[in-house]
Amino acid sequence: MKKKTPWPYVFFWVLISFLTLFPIYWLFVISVTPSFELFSTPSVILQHVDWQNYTEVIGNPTLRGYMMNSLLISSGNAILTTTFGFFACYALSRFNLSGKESIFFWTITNRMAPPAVFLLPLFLLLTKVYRIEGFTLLDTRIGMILVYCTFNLPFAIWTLRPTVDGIPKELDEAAFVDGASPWKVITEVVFPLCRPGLAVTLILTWVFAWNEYLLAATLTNFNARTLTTGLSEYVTTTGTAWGIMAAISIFTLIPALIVFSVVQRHIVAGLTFGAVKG
Amino acid sequence: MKSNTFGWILLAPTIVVLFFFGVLPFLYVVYVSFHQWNPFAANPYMIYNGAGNFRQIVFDGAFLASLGVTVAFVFFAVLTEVIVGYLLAQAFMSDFPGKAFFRTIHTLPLIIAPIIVGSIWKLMTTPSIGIIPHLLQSSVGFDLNIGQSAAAAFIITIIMDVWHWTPLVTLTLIAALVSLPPDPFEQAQIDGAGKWQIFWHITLPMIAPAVMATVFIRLMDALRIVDEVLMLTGGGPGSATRYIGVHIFREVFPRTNYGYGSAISVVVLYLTIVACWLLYTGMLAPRKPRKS
Amino acid sequence: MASKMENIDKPIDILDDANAPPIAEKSGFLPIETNWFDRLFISVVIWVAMSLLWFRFIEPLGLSIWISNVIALALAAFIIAKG
Amino acid sequence: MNVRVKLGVTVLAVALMSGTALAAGNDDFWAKAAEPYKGVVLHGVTESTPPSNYIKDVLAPEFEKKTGIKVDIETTSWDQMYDKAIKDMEAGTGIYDVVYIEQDIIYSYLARNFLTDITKALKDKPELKASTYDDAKFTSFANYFKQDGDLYGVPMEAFLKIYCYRKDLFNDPEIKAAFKKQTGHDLKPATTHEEYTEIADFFTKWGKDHNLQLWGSTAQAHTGHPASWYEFFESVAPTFGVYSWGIDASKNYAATVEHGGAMNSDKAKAALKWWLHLRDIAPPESAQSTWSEVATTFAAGRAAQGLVYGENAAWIETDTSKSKVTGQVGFALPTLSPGVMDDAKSGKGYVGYYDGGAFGLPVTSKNKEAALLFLEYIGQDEVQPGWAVAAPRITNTATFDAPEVKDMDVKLGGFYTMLKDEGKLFAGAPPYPFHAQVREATAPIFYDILTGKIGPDEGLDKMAAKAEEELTSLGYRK
Repeated sequence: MKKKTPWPYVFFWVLISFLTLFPIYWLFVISVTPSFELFSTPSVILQHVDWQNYTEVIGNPTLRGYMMNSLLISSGNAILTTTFGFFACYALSRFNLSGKESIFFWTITNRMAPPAVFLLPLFLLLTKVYRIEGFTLLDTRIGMILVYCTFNLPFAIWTLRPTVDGIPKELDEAAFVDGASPWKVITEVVFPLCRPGLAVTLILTWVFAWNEYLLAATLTNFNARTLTTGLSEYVTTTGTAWGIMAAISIFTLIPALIVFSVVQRHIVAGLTFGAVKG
Repeated sequence: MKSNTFGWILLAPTIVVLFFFGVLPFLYVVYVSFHQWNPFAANPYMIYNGAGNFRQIVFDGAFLASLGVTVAFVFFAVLTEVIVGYLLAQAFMSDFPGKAFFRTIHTLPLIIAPIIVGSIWKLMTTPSIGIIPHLLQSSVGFDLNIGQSAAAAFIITIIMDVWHWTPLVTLTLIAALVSLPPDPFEQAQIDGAGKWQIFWHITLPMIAPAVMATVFIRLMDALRIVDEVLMLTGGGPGSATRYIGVHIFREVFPRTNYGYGSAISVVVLYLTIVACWLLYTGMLAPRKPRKS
Repeated sequence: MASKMENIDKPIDILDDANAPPIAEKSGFLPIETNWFDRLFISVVIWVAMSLLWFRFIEPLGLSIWISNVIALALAAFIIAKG
Repeated sequence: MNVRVKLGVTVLAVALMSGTALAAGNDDFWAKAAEPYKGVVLHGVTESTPPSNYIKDVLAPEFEKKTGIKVDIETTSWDQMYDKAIKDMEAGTGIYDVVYIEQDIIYSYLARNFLTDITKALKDKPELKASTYDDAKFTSFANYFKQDGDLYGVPMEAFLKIYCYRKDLFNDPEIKAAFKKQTGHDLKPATTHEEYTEIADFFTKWGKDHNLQLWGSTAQAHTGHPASWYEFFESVAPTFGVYSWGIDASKNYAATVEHGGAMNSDKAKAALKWWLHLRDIAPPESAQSTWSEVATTFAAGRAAQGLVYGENAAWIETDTSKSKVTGQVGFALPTLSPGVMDDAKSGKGYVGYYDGGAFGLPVTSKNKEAALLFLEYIGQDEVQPGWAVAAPRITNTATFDAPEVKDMDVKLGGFYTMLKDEGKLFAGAPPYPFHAQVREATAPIFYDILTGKIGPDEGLDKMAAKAEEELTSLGYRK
């Protein structure tokens, strides 16, 4: 495109970044301010910093447990949905399955359900139907991983389909001709080529699972509670502990931020991948 | 060479999981929607009610009003997100120092949980003590009160949603723009086409599928928005931001109106599916012959 | 990401090879090409829409919902057969 | 929060010292009675308020040490707590052995037979009865959890929603003089609604004139959260003589004046207009305030007086990490219309909301015996004083006389004395099994009144009609 001096762009982006970052900055301000000072004339500049909320959050073993659950559930769910989604997309792309467009659309509709009303049936299914003797899926990590599939699997399929479609079919055909098994074709030919797309899917499904609140709040009690449900403990009739909530939020940002910056490069690459092929 | 059986095997995990965690709950909701059921009514058990709930829904002013504000919310939020997202994606097309850094910053809102987004915006917009009303008051003398002004609350929820989700749109559109072949643009420039003409006749048609796909995902997610709004306004002032997700939440959680709430959900899901299906077949499917 | 639909048409072109066995698709009166499942889906959509509108506007006039159901069923039969 | 932890620790020490001394002879009982249930894990759900956190952090570990029964308490938000307990009991899954019952939901639970009759259960199993537990020791608040004389919940917190005012402002000579000059009488805590309004108007104007962040009254007037509905029907309307939300259970649950109810009576309309005026002169955040924001507003020194939930009144008065007005809060009875005090004394009416909760035992529980032991444990007199200091709440009559509670009472400016002496004038929510349902049905209209979309008179008429409609469709109103 046109060669111009880059500085207007930099200026523009500094401005946009300011707008993007301001609420996050404000989250930080909340986390280091006593609540009664939040209820006074606000000031953009931080007056003084009080780390008490952070020390409390760090010193709280329950929250560490929640953090662990969040990490395991969202990672497990991201891997599961991406894998299943990848298989499904491959099947939709390479096989002539009857009604596959209908199946494709039908899988997507799973994401459209308003969550509040599905909590009751999910609760009943998890406690009464999907059980082996005394073991039920309620309040287990595996249960949450499976439940999150309802909104993440459609997303994974929606995202991965163009990527898989974008891998030239000739490549697998050639492999078949060489006598490779279908399984080998998937894992050794198609999979490596899809890697950027898979990375994007992995990361976004991870983020969706990491951020989910309503389902986790209802379907976990003690063992599988996630950080977002931990937050709700601080909204009470005797006062909302904004500071603690904000401090926890800052903590929830950290793992997400690390994961995001590491794969940032892949995201755009992954998104771009399929399109470039076309 | 390869059998369809293998294809079905690959699809099976998806179908099984979605059947047990998506379809079965849905069927249960449909079943409940034909019943009158409130565990704290004089008769706390499920009473078969035929289509009674649906008869009630079509005259239910609160529900229809909620549907109306939801549609308005989704329309403005998604429209703004797509426009802003496109402009930002376009701005990422040039090379400039620190591009990757800015891109990372721009994606940050995505990774904040909706419930936290709601909390932040609540504290930023609380009348008189939030930073936004304060700045507006001291700079232009405008009194922003999302507890009193329906319009203000509505707009703030849209701004919040735009802040939260535009990065997703930007990312997808960057991908689309990067993949555009250079030839048509060069040709057009040689022909002396203006910027606007190039956008309208070349860029837009080429990125249209990407835009539609983004709209599709945003539409689905915006229609079921709950956490943020519940935290920010609780659906108020009045019913100004009582979007359908919030409405259903209030109907089935505190009011324990399971039967009627299920019926509303079924209608909402129906409308969502139809809207998305029309969008999908209308915009995407005709571009290729359908096979099955 | 979502936007991947941008190239959904292109890759499909790749699919358009000899491998795809030609499935007999009759073209009905619907503006898009459909299989029986699509037509069933369309019928259900129409049936629900009709019922809801009927509840709102026609039932208060005294006409039973069964009339709507019969019409919808007839329509469905027609769509599935001829769509 | 931090103070809670600190308090928790000191209190733990106190509780261990006094508690162990008092209950030393009793340890044998707990160990013996719990013998068959050793290793059982009890699950409880509650809201994460200071009293609940004290159970979680102090009482449950103590209990485990003595009995070998582990108690896991899940703390969550108000909405979630109800939803989870109800889903569990409704579906009969038996996840929870102990559920928090707020005073206003107990009737719904009783109507569904969700709860175990604790009195009867202990009678049937005398080997589980602790000599230190006696349900006669509870304050009159326990009556809300009784049906036919049997107890269904062990009270664990109880508060009054009271009139708080700023002693520093009310005693400021300059302000006093200005008030006298403007109104012609002395500035003192109000006893009538007119006085209250006068003071509120004065302070809002004073704040404006002196460019202070100060207003004359609080208002819990959120336009999208039931907190505003509660403030009006539980704390404002009764002081005007409209009791039990204006719904008359004896007249086929009538709400409209036409059918014999009082929800849209002239008194209710007067109350609403009085309150709306206060809302208008309250700090602007009131339109977004639930109970917790009202407390924070008051703690931030932004209001000269207001109705504040008792559970917050205590930390506002004592906790310097959360409040700017510690030591400056005066407590008084809510302002009343003529005749209301007589009604309250005769038991016909009440002057405000007696809020609180208890721990109940769901019938679906799979560990009823162990849960009973735990409920007895938290109901004993011995554990109360430490608990009352850590999380100001009193449920046993003996607690008032404990030395540490008396000290605390002085620090709280006589809050406990008030609870003890005036508690009987307050009342909990009316005994309706349709609590949340009627609230949710009418709340949207109430929010419309608050935003001015509909007038107060017309709005109350609509609400009363809507309440009757909801009661009819629920099947209570025939």
